[in-house]
Amino acid sequence: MAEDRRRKTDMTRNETGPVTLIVPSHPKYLYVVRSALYPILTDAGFGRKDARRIILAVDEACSNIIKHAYEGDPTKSITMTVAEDADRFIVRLRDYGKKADPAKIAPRDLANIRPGGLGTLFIGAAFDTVTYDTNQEQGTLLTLEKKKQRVNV
Amino acid sequence: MAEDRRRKTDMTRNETGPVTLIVPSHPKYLYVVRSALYPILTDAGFGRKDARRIILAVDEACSNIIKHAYEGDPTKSITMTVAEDADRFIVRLRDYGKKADPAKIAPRDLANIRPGGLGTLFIGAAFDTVTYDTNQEQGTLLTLEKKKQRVNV
Amino acid sequence: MKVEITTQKFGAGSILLIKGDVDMNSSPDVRSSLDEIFKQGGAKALLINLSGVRYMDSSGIATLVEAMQNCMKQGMKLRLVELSPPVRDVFELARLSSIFEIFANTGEAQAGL
Amino acid sequence: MKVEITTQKFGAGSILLIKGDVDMNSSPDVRSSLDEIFKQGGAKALLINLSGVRYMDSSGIATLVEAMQNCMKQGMKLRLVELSPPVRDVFELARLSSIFEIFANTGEAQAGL
Ligand SMILES: Nc1ncnc2c1ncn2[C@@H]1O[C@H](COP(=O)(O)OP(=O)(O)O)[C@@H](O)[C@H]1O
Ligand SMILES: Nc1ncnc2c1ncn2[C@@H]1O[C@H](COP(=O)(O)OP(=O)(O)O)[C@@H](O)[C@H]1O
Repeated sequence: MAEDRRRKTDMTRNETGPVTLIVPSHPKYLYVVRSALYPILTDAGFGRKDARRIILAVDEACSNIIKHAYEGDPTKSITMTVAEDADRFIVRLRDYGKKADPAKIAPRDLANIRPGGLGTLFIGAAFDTVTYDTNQEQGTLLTLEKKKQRVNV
Repeated sequence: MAEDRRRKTDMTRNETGPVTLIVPSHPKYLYVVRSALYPILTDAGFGRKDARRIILAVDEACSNIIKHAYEGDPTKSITMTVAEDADRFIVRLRDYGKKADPAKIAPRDLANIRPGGLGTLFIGAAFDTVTYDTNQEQGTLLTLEKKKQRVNV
Repeated sequence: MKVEITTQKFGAGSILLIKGDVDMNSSPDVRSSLDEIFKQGGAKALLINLSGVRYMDSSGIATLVEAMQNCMKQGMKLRLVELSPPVRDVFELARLSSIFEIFANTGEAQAGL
Repeated sequence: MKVEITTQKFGAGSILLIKGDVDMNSSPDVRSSLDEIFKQGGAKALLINLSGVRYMDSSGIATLVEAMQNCMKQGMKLRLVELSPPVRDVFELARLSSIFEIFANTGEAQAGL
């Protein structure tokens, strides 16, 4: 066992993305959203914990669309677009339901132990910028951005 | 330990699908395709082995699009649509590259041990019907269909 | 992702064993299993073993907070057992780690009940 | 999915340990690790341990078939070690199970070399 060499697949990072996933607004597709995100996140260089938190945040944002924008109607659709540029990792969620009222969207008071209100907290914990764009003809475009850690290799 | 009861999440099967995934034509996204497919297949009721073979077949069909339709250009895109009805599980792969020549697409002779030619064999092993539709304005629409095993519950 | 829920009895009450992702799709199933336990009543403690849970979102957390409130009403102890690192992380994000009684394994959670 | 490849030497030759999915994206890395081994030459055997491979597509199979052809040219023995059930299934689909020498573990694969 003289030689022990470890190689990592060297992938020329190309910025061709984005990846788009369209799922029905039924909670059973949250698992599909999470599963599709994981390899994109590891490929983007996120560690396990960051990847988990981003997945949790996107899951919560999709749950909110199902609950609030579509009021539980499972027959509508959610479009997720995942893109990256040199500095940021960007997830966009597009729905065609009741427009979000950004003024009403706020994390709960943590001192108040009650069920609910955690979703927006988790979204804010994972992403640096959270933007609800209601200037669409129909529905809302939610943009979630996370700055990339600059690692000089 | 008097009582040991096992419950399975009971999901009202709704046929709202389909799920659509659009990825760039770079082989690194094959992992995203596989990851997104897995939960859809288990939810559709496929066992582990069937799920694995379907994932392998779709991966091979995407690899063929990258190699043959796009001739290795990683900046194009592949659109996968997954749908089911009562009898069939259907995966559609749409590319906008060089049209496939269905006459030339054939599994290799198994007696001839050489690399290559296995992709179409794996596609045929997983799906009951494989249709290359080249009557599109651009590119090819590949439709892969698998009959569902009828289980009477 | 289907969640598998097993209910077992022990001297002081019930153990709920959850396997799978607890999200908006599966937490209603967790809630209905809990409801059955609360309907029976009369127990001293409820243990929820989360060793098989690799993912939990706010709907899962909400279900556990509700369970805590129901336990308090019935004078039952609620103990969470064997949180995986991802679930532990969600509890920390929600600042709920100190609100629940959390044990490393079922043996320790049963001690002194 | 990144693939991790480790090369080790033993008395009769080299052991290649592959971890991760071997698909069209990662098989070029497997191929270049193999090429380095063939470039060195002079060994009696090459063991490829696939215990860490949970997924392999036709590009991975093609890479192994090429390795077999290169081994034959160099008069080296090629032995595949510890195939996981999914990889075993792909070999069966490709009717290649009988063409490769497959061993349950490294110890057995090293015996008699
Ligand atoms: N996509 C959305 N559309 C409309 N309202 C939303 C949306 N997302 C969140 N909200 C509002 O923000 C509140 C807080 O959301 P959240 O923290 O996820 O907790 P919960 O959904 O459990 O109430 C919600 O109760 C709702 O009023
Ligand atoms: N999407 C496609 N477009 C054009 N030609 C294709 C396509 N898929 C397969 N083919 C043809 O079918 C042949 C067999 O394909 P396959 O069994 O996957 O093996 P390989 O791609 O390794 O040659 C290919 O060599 C190619 O000529």
